[in-house]
Amino acid sequence: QTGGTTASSDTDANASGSNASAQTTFTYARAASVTSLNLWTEITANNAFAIDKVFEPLVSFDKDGKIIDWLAESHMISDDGLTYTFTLRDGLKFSDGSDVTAADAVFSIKQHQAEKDAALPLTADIASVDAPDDHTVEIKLNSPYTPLLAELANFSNGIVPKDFGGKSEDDFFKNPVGTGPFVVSDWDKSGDLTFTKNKHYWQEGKPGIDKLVYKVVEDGTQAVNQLKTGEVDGIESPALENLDELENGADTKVETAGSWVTHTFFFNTKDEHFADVHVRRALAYALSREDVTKAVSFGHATAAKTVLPKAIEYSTQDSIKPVDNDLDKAKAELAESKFPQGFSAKILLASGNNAYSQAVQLLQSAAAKIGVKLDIDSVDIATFRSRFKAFDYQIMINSAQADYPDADSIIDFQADPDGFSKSYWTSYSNDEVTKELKQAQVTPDGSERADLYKKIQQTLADEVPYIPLYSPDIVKAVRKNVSGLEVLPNDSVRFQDVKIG
Amino acid sequence: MSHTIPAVPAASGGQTSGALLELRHITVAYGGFAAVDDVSIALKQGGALGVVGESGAGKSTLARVAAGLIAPAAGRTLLDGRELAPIRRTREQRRRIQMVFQNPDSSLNPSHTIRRILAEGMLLHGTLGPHPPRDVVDARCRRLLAMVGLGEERDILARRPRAFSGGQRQRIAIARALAVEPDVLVADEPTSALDVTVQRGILDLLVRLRREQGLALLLITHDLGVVNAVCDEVAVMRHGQIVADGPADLFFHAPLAGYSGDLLAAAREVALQAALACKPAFRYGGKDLTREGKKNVR
Amino acid sequence: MTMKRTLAPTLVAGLVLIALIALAVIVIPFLSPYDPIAEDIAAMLQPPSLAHPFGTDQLGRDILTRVAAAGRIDLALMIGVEAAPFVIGTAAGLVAGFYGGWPRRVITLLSDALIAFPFYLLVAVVAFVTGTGVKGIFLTFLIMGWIIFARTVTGATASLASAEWVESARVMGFSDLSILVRQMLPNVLSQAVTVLVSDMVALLVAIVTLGYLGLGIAPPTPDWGTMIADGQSFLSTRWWVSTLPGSAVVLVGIALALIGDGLNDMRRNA
Amino acid sequence: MSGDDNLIAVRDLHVVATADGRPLVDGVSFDVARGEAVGIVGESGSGKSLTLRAIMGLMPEGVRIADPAAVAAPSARPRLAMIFQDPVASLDPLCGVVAQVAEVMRCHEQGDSGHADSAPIGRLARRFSPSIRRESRRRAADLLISLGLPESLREHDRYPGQLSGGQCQRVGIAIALAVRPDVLLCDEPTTALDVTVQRQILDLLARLRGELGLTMLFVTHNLGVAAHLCDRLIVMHDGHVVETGPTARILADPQDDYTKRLIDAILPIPADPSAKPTGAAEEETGSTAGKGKEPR
Amino acid sequence: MVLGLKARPEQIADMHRRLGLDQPLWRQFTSFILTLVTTGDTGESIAYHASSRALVLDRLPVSLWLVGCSAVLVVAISLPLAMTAALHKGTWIDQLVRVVPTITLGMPEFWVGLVFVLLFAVTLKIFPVGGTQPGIDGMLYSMALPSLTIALAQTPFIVRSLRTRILDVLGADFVTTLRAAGLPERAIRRHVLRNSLMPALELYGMKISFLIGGTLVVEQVFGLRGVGTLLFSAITARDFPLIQAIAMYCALGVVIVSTLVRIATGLVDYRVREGR
Ligand SMILES: Nc1ncnc2c1ncn2[C@@H]1O[C@H](COP(=O)(O)OP(=O)(O)OP(=O)(O)O)[C@@H](O)[C@H]1O
Ligand SMILES: Nc1ncnc2c1ncn2[C@@H]1O[C@H](COP(=O)(O)OP(=O)(O)OP(=O)(O)O)[C@@H](O)[C@H]1O
Ligand SMILES: [Mg+2]
Ligand SMILES: [Mg+2]
Repeated sequence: QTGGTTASSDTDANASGSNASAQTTFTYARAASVTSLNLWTEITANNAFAIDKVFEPLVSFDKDGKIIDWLAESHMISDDGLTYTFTLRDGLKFSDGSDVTAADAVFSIKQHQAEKDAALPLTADIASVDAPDDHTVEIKLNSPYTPLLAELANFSNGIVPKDFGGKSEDDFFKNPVGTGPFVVSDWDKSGDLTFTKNKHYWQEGKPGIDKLVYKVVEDGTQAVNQLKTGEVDGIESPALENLDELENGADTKVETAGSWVTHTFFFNTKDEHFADVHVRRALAYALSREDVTKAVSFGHATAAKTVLPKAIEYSTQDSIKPVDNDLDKAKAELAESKFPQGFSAKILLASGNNAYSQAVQLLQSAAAKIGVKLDIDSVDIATFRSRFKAFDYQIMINSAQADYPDADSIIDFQADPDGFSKSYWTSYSNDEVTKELKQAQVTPDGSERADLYKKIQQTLADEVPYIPLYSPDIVKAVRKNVSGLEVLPNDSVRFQDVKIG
Repeated sequence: MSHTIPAVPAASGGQTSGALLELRHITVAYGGFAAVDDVSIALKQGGALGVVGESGAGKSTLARVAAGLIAPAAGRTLLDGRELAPIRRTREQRRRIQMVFQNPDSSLNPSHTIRRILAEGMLLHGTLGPHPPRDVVDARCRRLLAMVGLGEERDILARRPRAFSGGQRQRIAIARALAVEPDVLVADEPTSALDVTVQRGILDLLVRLRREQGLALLLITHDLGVVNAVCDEVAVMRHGQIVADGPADLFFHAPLAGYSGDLLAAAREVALQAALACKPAFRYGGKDLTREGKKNVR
Repeated sequence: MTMKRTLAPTLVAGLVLIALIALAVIVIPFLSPYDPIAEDIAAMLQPPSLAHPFGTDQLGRDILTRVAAAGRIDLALMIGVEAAPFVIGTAAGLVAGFYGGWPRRVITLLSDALIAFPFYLLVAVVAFVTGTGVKGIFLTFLIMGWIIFARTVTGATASLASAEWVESARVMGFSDLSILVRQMLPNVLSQAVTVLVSDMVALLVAIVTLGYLGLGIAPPTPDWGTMIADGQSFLSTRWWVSTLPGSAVVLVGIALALIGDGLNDMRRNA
Repeated sequence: MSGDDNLIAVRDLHVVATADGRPLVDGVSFDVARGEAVGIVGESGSGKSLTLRAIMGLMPEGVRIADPAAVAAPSARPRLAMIFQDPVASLDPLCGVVAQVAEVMRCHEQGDSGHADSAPIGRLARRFSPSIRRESRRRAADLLISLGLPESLREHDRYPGQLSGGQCQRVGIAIALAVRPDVLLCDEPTTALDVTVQRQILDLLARLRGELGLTMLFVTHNLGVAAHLCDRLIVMHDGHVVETGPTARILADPQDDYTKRLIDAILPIPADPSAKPTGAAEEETGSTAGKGKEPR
Repeated sequence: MVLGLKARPEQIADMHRRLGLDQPLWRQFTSFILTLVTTGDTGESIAYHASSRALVLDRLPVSLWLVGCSAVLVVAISLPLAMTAALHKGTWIDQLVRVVPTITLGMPEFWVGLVFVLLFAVTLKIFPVGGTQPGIDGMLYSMALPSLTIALAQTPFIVRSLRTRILDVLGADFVTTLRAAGLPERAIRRHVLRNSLMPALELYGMKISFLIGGTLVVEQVFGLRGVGTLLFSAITARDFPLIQAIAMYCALGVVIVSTLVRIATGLVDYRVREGR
């Protein structure tokens, strides 16, 4: 019943236990190759989710987005919110066998701060990073910054050996040494990446597989077919439309987790049409988010009512009253706007994304119902990026994703007009919101912070600088005989508990 | 250097006066090799010059020069004593010199109807006046076809060349050339693909036009029987040069040496026996053999 | 009248088929109770049934109506996009084949140089510059499409250029232009049209493939390519979404190929 | 002539057009005896070529023989070979002429050596053995040179496009001879050639006939050629044989109306005044006639 | 992916300056050509931070295998089909050979590829779904479906033109001569084929560009790591230096292949050899 591929035959051998030297390999189909393992300068998913197999941070997060201690055995935050103290676990070793000390962690954080090409820089106002002893790392801030812990959970704050173990930075990242469960063994920058298990991994007896192969399979359908025949053991990003087939397949199943992603229509509020809040509200009322969700998600997404996905703390998804699906109100809003007779505009769309193309068509026909003519401007993904970053668009569809499990991750990025993303390139600006979000950054977790985020979310929902559409489940498809795969809400997975057979 | 046929004062090709069409010292070279090498010929009004010679001698090339299709490397072409441009001729000059090509399969545009093939030249040159009505054109086409012995069928004008046999096509090509009332007809082996009975009809027509309309004829052939039937002068070509020329009577009756002799002998050998076997008169030769031959052509 | 050349049976079959397709494409959107672009999420991805003979797509739109509506666009595009290359290529081929010499060398060189770049690469690069959609397709076909006509017509013209009927036309006093257009063209046209017909299929397939590569016609304009591409991920579970629009392309392909065959037969037998 | 000695016997041959059943050859019968040379003459389209092809068993598309038994050989099937009208078109343009002749030679030697070669291995060995190839090429070149082609063919082969029409026709004859035929069928083999070459080919055929004792069936529309070569003539018109008999008799004393018209249409070439006034003498001087007169 | 959005504008500008991407397109192109001519280098890929030449050369084997296998398959399918159709002209066999390729004519390669994968790989499990396997036999095994997909897209054109040509040649006088000379059918077919091949080869030379273009789509569908998929990702990443490099190598490939085709026609026809 198996396809006779490497992975399955290995598995068979392992299962029967007849051959002690049998290797278990997990082959993971991914859409793009790993081009760099530099944890500080890299940011795209194809690189990030390889980096986090090699390097690990002090704290991390679990399946539900909750912060957990990782290399740190425990952490402590001072009451004034200015001092963070981490205690390292005992017996931590790098994959080359050397011990992990607090000096390594200090070096890593300082190096990250010094990196001028940092992709996910630490935004907290850090006063000092010290190692009082071999097991303790101490970070002091000049002003409180609540999201710091969540930021530290990011893969970009993984721990590298002090002074790169004597190598140059370039050489080090070509052949990196970290505390992660896997070690890079064979790496084709435009193709597959093979990891072997880290024999010195701190979690006893893990990982359960000997080899992990990141196999580049660009075409989604191809990946699905390879999974069906067992040529790969898992798919990183199966298309939502294939999920029911994979869920019900004889040899396949899917693993899910709540997500930090919201697919969203963004309005360029610099555009004369979308500067008008009534226009934006009119379109939001015209559209049914339920319909969009239903059309593209095949039951694997929830319609988004607010900008914060449900898996992030302080999301008001369940209580908020969104501007949604009411044609009469839509017409009324448009009548109140500067363009009561309607107008025409363009939606910028990156080609090659089926779900987006469906969603855009739904917005198009919704708009048509209130006399707004929308044309679709479909461009390749690279053009898409450069266009919206230059504010050269009117409406676009894109996804908003939290990088770390804190509401600030999204709100700061999407609503701060002075941030470098200028409210996610919408140029949306509301002084009230700006003030509140700054304040939320320094307010410790608790109901006060919750209130701030509630207010922000309601304002954003009413003024509609963007229409959050749906938050898809984070889904990984695997062979039926795979167990122990931990799916993370940032779209990554943990392989250390994986077993085949 | 041309050997003139003996016993006749040299009719030197260069200076024939009063000629209708004259080619002087024509040389045509294909990449260094002279297909026609310093050849001069002249045609009087109503005259008929037969050019004979082996394959590749340059006969067709000479004809193409006369018709203004290829520019010679050297030499001049004169019509009525006035010089003609080698290729860029005026429409009227074109009209006066027409040509019939050797190959009946390829000499008519396969996608045009016979009406169009015959009429387009007349319309171009205004032979029938400006904007002639269709029935006038049709009537003229039918007359032309009748001239070459075709045209009983009602739909003949609407047919395309494929619907005609080789002999019929050859005759249509001749009709097309004659349609614009040329002064000179250059005919390149017009009967070589035909069987004898059809050939007879065409030669008949040419002789009549010569006589009645003063058409000058440059007839290229390798069939000496045809030359005998139609031409009053003969030029023998070999290796791009004229090796012998003169009146046809003398060509056939004077004993010839060299290549011309070989040619005549070979032709006689394959053709004469049939005649010998059936026409005793030929064998013993009345004095008027050529006349006799032409009488057959009617 | 014998002048009427009888039509080859394959040609008749092809013409009938294309006429039926054209009829369907024109009539169905009028008769259909569905709007090709109005979504009905409640009815998404229904298999073929009486109400929806071709089923519905991801947005609940009736696929039959959409196939017909897309046919209008695609067939019009096919003809529109192919027209200019056909005219340009045929003209270039006529000149190259008739005169030979440097015109032929220039045209051969140009087409050799262009053909060295794979078609889809060129499309991609053009899409890069002009953006995706009809404009890019049109431009690419303008750049590449004429070559096949130029080559075919060059060959055909060259083989006829020395035919004696061409010389006859010269002797008759016709100008070169007149010989090219009135004498030569009718004889090479059928070959060019034969190529045109099969090239149209190729074009249609190319448009479809561009849809797959995401470089095709922008929605909501229904287009076979985008429909097939959108449905390809359902191929094993909801076959109708991609297969039925695909069969429209195949049908047009068959019709055009039959026409091409018929023209060929007629050319050889006439 | 006894019936057994007839190499070819055509009995009431009917050839019809497949499309409309129109009769093209309509009841033709004749015999050709061993060693005889028979000419078929007649108007264009009278069915001469079709008759020949029917004997050869090579019907073109669009026609068929109504009764295949009509052309069955009376005794053991003789070996047939054919020479065609268009010398250049009847050779493979992409294959060297020596190679073409050699291929035909090899093919017929295989057939000849009978049982020994019927094993597939033997056949294969024969086909690919270089020595056999070399040997057959040498003999093909010999044959071609003996027919008057240039000596240089021994060293390097030439393609048909590189030879003149007359030379190509000789290659065609060589191919026919390589079959080692009992009967040589010729379909207007000289009409495409100019007179001097035509005469050479006819001389060659006459010589071969004398040397090899070939039986010949010769289609032509040129009565002169027929008279030159053939003992007997068959005159065809509109699918029928209208007259048959010894050449001299038919030419001198045609019975049928069509034959008369045919002979009447011949364009005469005035006789050489210096020639001896006898046909026989003319024939004897033959091809050297021209040279004899050279001194003048 | 949203990760990537946070890249600072200064960084991007910096990288663009480093790679010369702030220059106008034509300037980039001329400097590309200049470096190419002077150093033989095709520049560095933006997306992969690696030498574009190394990237292309790395992917080349798979594409060459694919093009090679498809080219062989095209011939292996077209020749017998065309011959059979021509020899049985007008019969149902002929009709079949003429109609079936007509059907595939209208099928886009990606669709045929998908169906093949579903049929032969997923359902019947005869061939691998995609990717390549090591060794020559592994390669052949992995190339079976992709090259068949490409071949099927190309054969209709070749079969049709070849059949027409074979019919013409079968009617040629020389075939009658060879028949009259008693040559066996097999030998005659050899002569016919050789004479029919020329136009087919020329068409083939013209189609080779499409064939190489076709690998782009097919590599994508079968997950083959060839130049086609590289190009695809280069396009989506706007990796202009890499696109230029690929275009150049493709053009080189087409030139080489058409030169080979020309040499092949020369082998078949001495007239081509002698420059006509
Ligand atoms: N276009 C051409 N290019 C090169 N050589 C040519 C061309 N046309 C003719 N020739 C050569 O010029 C010579 C004369 O050719 P031409 O056609 O005039 O001969 P011809 O006397 O008409 O022969 P035939 O009786 O066979 O028609 C021949 O050797 C021929 O090969
Ligand atoms: N393949 C064919 N299909 C249909 N009719 C044919 C075919 N071949 C020959 N014919 C017809 O058969 C008749 C006899 O043809 P055939 O070729 O035997 O004539 P022929 O006596 O050899 O004439 P020619 O002297 O012109 O060669 C002609 O009317 C011709 O049209
Ligand atoms: Mg000539
Ligand atoms: Mg015949």
